[in-house]
Amino acid sequence: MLSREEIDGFDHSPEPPKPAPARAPKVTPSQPLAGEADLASRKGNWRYLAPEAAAPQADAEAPAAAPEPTRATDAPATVISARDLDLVFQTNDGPVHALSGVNLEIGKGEFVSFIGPSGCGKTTFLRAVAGLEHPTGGSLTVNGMTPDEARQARAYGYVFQAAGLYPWRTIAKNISLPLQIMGYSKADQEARVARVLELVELSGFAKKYPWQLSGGMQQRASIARALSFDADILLMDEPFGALDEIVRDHLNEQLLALWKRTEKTIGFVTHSIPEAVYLSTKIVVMSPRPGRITDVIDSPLPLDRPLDIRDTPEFIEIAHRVREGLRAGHLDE
Amino acid sequence: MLSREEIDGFDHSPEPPKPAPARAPKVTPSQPLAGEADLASRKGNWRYLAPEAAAPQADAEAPAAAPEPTRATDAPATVISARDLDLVFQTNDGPVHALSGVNLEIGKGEFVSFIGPSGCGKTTFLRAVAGLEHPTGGSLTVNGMTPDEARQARAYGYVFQAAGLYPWRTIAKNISLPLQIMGYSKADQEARVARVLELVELSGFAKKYPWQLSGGMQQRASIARALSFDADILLMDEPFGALDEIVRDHLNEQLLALWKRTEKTIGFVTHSIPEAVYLSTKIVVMSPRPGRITDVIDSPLPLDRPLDIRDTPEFIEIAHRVREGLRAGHLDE
Amino acid sequence: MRLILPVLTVVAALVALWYIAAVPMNIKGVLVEAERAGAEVTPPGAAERRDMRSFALVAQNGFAIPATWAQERPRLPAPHQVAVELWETTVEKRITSKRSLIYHAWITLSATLLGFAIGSAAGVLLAVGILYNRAMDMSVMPWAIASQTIPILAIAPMIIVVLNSVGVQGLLPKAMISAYLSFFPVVVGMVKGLRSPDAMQLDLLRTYNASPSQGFWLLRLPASMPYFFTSLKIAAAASLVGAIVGELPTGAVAGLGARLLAGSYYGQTIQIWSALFGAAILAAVLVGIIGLIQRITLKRMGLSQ
Amino acid sequence: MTALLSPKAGLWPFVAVPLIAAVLDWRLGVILAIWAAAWALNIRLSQSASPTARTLVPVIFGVTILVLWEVTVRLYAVPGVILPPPSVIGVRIANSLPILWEDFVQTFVKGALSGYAMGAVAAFAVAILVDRYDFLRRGLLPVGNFMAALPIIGTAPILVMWFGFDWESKAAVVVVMVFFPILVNTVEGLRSADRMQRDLMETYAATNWQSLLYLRLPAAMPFIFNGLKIATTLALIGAIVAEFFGSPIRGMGFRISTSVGQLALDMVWAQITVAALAGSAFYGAVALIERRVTFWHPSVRGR
Amino acid sequence: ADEVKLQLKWVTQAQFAGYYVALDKGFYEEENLDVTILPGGPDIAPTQVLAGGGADVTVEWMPAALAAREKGLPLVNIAQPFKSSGMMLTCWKDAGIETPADLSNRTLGVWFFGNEFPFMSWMSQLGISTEGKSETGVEVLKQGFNVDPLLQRQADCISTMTYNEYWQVIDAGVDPDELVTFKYEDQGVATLEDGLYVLEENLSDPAFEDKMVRFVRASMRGWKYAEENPEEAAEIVLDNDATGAQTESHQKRMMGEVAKLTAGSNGALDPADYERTVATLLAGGSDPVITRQPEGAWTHAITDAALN
Ligand SMILES: Nc1ncnc2c1ncn2[C@@H]1O[C@H](COP(=O)(O)OP(=O)(O)OP(=O)(O)O)[C@@H](O)[C@H]1O
Ligand SMILES: Nc1ncnc2c1ncn2[C@@H]1O[C@H](COP(=O)(O)OP(=O)(O)OP(=O)(O)O)[C@@H](O)[C@H]1O
Ligand SMILES: Cc1ncc(C[n+]2csc(CCO)c2C)c(N)n1
Ligand SMILES: [Mg+2]
Ligand SMILES: [Mg+2]
Repeated sequence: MLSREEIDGFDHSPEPPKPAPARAPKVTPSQPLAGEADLASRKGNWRYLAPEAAAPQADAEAPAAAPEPTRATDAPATVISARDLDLVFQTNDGPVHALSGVNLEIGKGEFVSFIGPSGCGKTTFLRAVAGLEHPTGGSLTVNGMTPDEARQARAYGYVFQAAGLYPWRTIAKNISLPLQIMGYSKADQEARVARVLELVELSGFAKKYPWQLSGGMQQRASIARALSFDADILLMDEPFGALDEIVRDHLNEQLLALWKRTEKTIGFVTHSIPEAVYLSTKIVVMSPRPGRITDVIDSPLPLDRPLDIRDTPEFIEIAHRVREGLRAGHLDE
Repeated sequence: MLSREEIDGFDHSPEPPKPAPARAPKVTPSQPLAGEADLASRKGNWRYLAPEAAAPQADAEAPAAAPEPTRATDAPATVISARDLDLVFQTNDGPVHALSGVNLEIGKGEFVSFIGPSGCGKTTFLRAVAGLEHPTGGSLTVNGMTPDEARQARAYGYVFQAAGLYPWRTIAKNISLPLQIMGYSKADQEARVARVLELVELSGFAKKYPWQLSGGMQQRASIARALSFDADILLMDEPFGALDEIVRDHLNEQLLALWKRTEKTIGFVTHSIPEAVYLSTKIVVMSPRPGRITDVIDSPLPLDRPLDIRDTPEFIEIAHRVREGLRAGHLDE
Repeated sequence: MRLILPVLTVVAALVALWYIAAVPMNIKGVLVEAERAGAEVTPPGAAERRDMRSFALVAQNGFAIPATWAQERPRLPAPHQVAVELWETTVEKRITSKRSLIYHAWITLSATLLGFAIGSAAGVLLAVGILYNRAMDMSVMPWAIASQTIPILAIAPMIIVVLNSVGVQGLLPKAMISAYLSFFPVVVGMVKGLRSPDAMQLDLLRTYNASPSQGFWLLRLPASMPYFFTSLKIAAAASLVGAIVGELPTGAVAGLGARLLAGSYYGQTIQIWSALFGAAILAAVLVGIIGLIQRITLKRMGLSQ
Repeated sequence: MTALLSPKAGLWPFVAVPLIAAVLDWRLGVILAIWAAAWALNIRLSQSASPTARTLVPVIFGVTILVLWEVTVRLYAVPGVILPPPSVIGVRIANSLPILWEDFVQTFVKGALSGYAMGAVAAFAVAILVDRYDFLRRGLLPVGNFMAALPIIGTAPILVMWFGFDWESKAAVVVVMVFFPILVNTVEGLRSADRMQRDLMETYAATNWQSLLYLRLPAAMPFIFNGLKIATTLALIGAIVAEFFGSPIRGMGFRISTSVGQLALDMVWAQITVAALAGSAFYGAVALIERRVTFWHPSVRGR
Repeated sequence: ADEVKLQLKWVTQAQFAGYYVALDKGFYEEENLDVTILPGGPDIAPTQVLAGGGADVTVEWMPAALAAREKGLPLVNIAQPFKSSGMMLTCWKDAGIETPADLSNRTLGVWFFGNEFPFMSWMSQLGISTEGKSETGVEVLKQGFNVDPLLQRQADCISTMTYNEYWQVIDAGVDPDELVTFKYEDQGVATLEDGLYVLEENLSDPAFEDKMVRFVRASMRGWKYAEENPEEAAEIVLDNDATGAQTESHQKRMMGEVAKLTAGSNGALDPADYERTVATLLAGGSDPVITRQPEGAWTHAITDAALN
């Protein structure tokens, strides 16, 4: 499918890439880990970290204590800020406490994953951020505005769990939908559609209808749709839930490359622990009834993450911590 | 949720457990691995195998060469046998070669997982075994009969990807559906329903309707339905696809315990590599266009498998091999 | 072929059944005629036979069977009689002739089309109103259902008279009755269709901060198209019935309805049946045309796979 | 269009339109003012989601229509032989209960209900056959579709000729009218069970009857009731219309046509009122049973 | 030219030949009238059309007109081209019916829609109940538009007109000897048919009155022409039939029969006939068609002006 080089090929798109002043410098790989190329070449013949080496990072709540700087920890400007957030749904069976006392700060350029059992409020939180649900308590600001104001300022690209393409529009038309609504010029629309289509490797499919594409391709088109306009915040609700592992790996790689290239802040809901760990600078573990945050893990992983990083002990260590957090949430029930 | 002891508590059900003459003796845990209780108690402080120790098993195609005997390799009686199986669907767009030259033997009491990219024919193969699709070439026998005859002899319990409960029946009524159809007495029906409900931990929900249960509970009910009558062969098509990781882990554990207790032969489709490795005695890797088997991996893992086994190098080694097989299949496209 | 064979089989079976049914249906009339013509009939005397079962009469008077398929005014005309009448009144008459079924069909069709246009437009507008106005949503539907329980044939003359008294005459009154019958399926279908986008599709537009009218034109309207065409098909058939009903109280001057009535008035069953089949064919053609437009539109929209 | 209908549009059109109309014709002004007042009230009410508002809003709508009717007839002095006001119709209903009841029994109970029951049973039986034999389905449904397009105005006199003047012929007309909608919906419903649900039956090697009883019939219920609901209004209309083509001297259709000839328009409207009430009640009753039977369907259980 | 809209009681047929002849022969045109003839049918109540302003003048039977007058719609008879009634009851002889007394315990087909009044009066004069079959009662059917109920023997007798339905029975192959007929004229219960009626309030308008004078004059010319040239009149009717359902032989015969009914009238209403009709209708026993003596239900003003 898509190689990293090809994604970088995005650079020769009409718009010159913006400088990234708030960006952390490229970090060196984590100490005890072999260089990525090295590791990749030694398939099936790996060394594992001694558990001791990973241990200190497991509790690394204070990012400064981490052995190497990661982007998320560079004290970036706050984009999303939730304080004592409460959200109660009134239903026939009585109130449902979907979110309770949620406190979270998300900085500019962070990649934050939300993980937790079904019904813990992940979707609800993302929707509240996007101004699609209205909190019943606490405060929530996005770029210093209310979520609704931010929505009117078109700050979000939202990717839903299912692709949600309109079946009566071609792929290109689907992608230009937000542009059309926001009143972009015809020429601008076309240029942008072409660019994001290339980005998600669907250039040949512009004229096809959604049902003529496989599930994975549809999902990529829906991501392209969210990218077509310049929203600073990308909210993705289990975008890869329906895909098989290999395709998923691919899209994970691509998403990471995209995030590194652009300066977007990403909120990402997933059920998969490896996916959360692989992608994020920050992992938010949630627990249901009432929905609340039980753990926030800042990832010590470097920004450059080949897929094989998932076999490293740091990775496994973080995954373990996430799993424990999840299990604790389940035991509560 | 359910501890292993509770599952063993199943033994005090009305039916005494049958003796298992064809069964392999309980094996001792793999050499370099710490005892399971030991490992479980040492959370977050594990030792890893040196890669060298795992290496010889990676290519262990000849089961006899494996360091310890596993159940699947004890040359059990063949239950399912496919020879040069072909299955072509005629569609509007021309023929689709869903299965091509498939050769596979599944012995009594084996737990066989099928893994492969979307559209590679996993479901089709399972359906063919169950007599729901009819091969267009080659031969397929189940217990020496044709799949259709085996179906008439009620040899199968089939669990579909979605729970597929009938919404107009309560959970108990859903589970008794096969019993009703097969003409079990009312009393027998009730006893069996109560037993399997207990097994999947849904005893309190007998009178509820499916839509009043969460997705995970529905899935458990559908497994209970497949277990309610004494089919020797259990075919499961991505039964846990829709569940979150923790619930999935739990059900995996339970399924394994159940399989060990009963003498069933299980065919299991999954998209998750860890799940396939964790559960199976044999992993079948498939590849699409046309659907075929690219690799059959006999698992060297012991029969006793705590969840933590997934962090062992043998496990990771097998997972790696499966992933490579999958990736190769994807590259073919 | 997959479709034609079963249809032909069923049609053949129905035609055979029809011929068989015509025998007992017409036997009494045939025997009366035969008796008047001097044939020997058992039992003699129409009054005698009046309360006898038809099958018994057929059994006792086997010779009369062919005549049951050739009566001038049968209770149930034989299929070939209807076919011949259809042929004669369509192909063999100039279409401007008052005896041409095509002439009458055209008159009915013009009222049908006008009524269909008015009814569908009203239906769509009501559906949009119900969609965007809660008060309309809550008040219109129950009364729309009640409106369809009113026997239209009963109020048709009054509608004609009332419209007449305010100076509306000609095609329009018939079209109004036709519209009355056709708006309902369109309202029901369009409300369903306009509400068919799921929460996710709607939320997507909210994240773009799309205006309500953008939501309508870009999402709801296209999403409603399959429902729209389905209800149009029902509405077309209803419009035709409405136009025929509307022809009765407008003087039954011309049109398929007048044809049915005149046939009925003079006991000309063959003429009734041919008008009936004419109407059914017209309905089939209308529905077929809409189906064609549906296929083309949905294909161009990419909605048919 | 959408902007005008939204509650945020403000109330100025509700004042302005009647005022402008009043300048042209004061009677029109009065009528529009009543309408505007009632509609504004309804818009207010509809903003609350309480169950009382849910029932109140359509009631106010209906009452408003009746008031407007009364006022229009009186203000414009419409002759009673053209359109009687609701008050006169109400008096007629109160004074003619025995006749209305007799006609109701003749037309609704004997004609419509019995025809409805027979038509539904026949449609089920054929649907089960059609569902069993695909050949029949492909052959019968298109032909049936064509037959269903035969207008009752034409078939009713024929059926009256065949089945006599009493309720039997009315029931026959009703059978013909309701048969096809129920058949089509039932056939569709019997095929609505999804593939997985059917495959489940296969894996149990269930017989055709078992799969019908345990799967296809329950799964078909929402569709069957859809057909049954459509058929309720058709049944009543069919029974009434059939009486126009010959009847004994009782029945709603008979009374309507006879009363029109006698210019007894109050009786005509009394009968129409009974028809609308009976039709709506019939529809409501079937809808109620539907809620009971298909309690499990998302459209009933909500979500 | 002045516009006049004439609403007929029934479909285009020789029963209304006079009007079609007047139209076709230009008699209306000569009176400077632009006449539109609106055919009727089973679903049209001419009185209601008149009330709704859909027509200026209508052809109606007097019982229906008087009943409408009692209902508050003041119709006035301005001319009476039909002298005698064509209504009768046609029965099967083999059913054993010979006299009106034999009717009880039989099934009779009757036209409703405002045409049932003469029958109801007759039955109440005979003392026969219409509530159902019994020794003193008959079973009444609302008969449809055609003679099928008789032919199919669903009824022992049906209502027929001398000029129309009776011949349809004969055309169906029935021998006149097989039938017994009871003419209302012979039974002394005849009521006036096919008069011209207008709304009373319009008559106070001299312009309208003048229009009607010319209309009646031209119409009567038409009727007399039709009586003298029945063949041609029937042709004219056929030309005007838009349904294309009428047959030549039937219309010619109908014209012949209708001529017998119009023969005795110059257009002016004979007050004696009127009195007889009112008496018949008032004699309806417990449920008379009209309950009191009508006032001003007819006028000679128009015919006086038209015919002199
Ligand atoms: N519109 C709503 N009305 C009422 N309750 C709701 C609504 N949306 C969500 N809920 C409830 O709020 C809780 C949180 O739901 P949410 O969808 O956020 O969970 P989630 O973490 O996204 O779960 P999943 O992993 O299954 O998607 C659940 O109990 C859910 O039933
Ligand atoms: N009934 C059918 N008619 C035509 N083609 C079919 C049918 N069922 C499956 N196929 C095709 O056969 C191929 C194999 O399908 P199958 O469902 O077995 O795949 P799978 O491995 O189960 O995929 P997934 O992981 O997506 O469930 C696919 O290309 C599919 O499109
Ligand atoms: C439904 C219906 N049936 C009978 C008549 C009676 N009628 C009035 S004039 C006329 C002409 C005679 O040939 C006839 C039959 C009617 N008006 N409507
Ligand atoms: Mg969610
Ligand atoms: Mg599958």
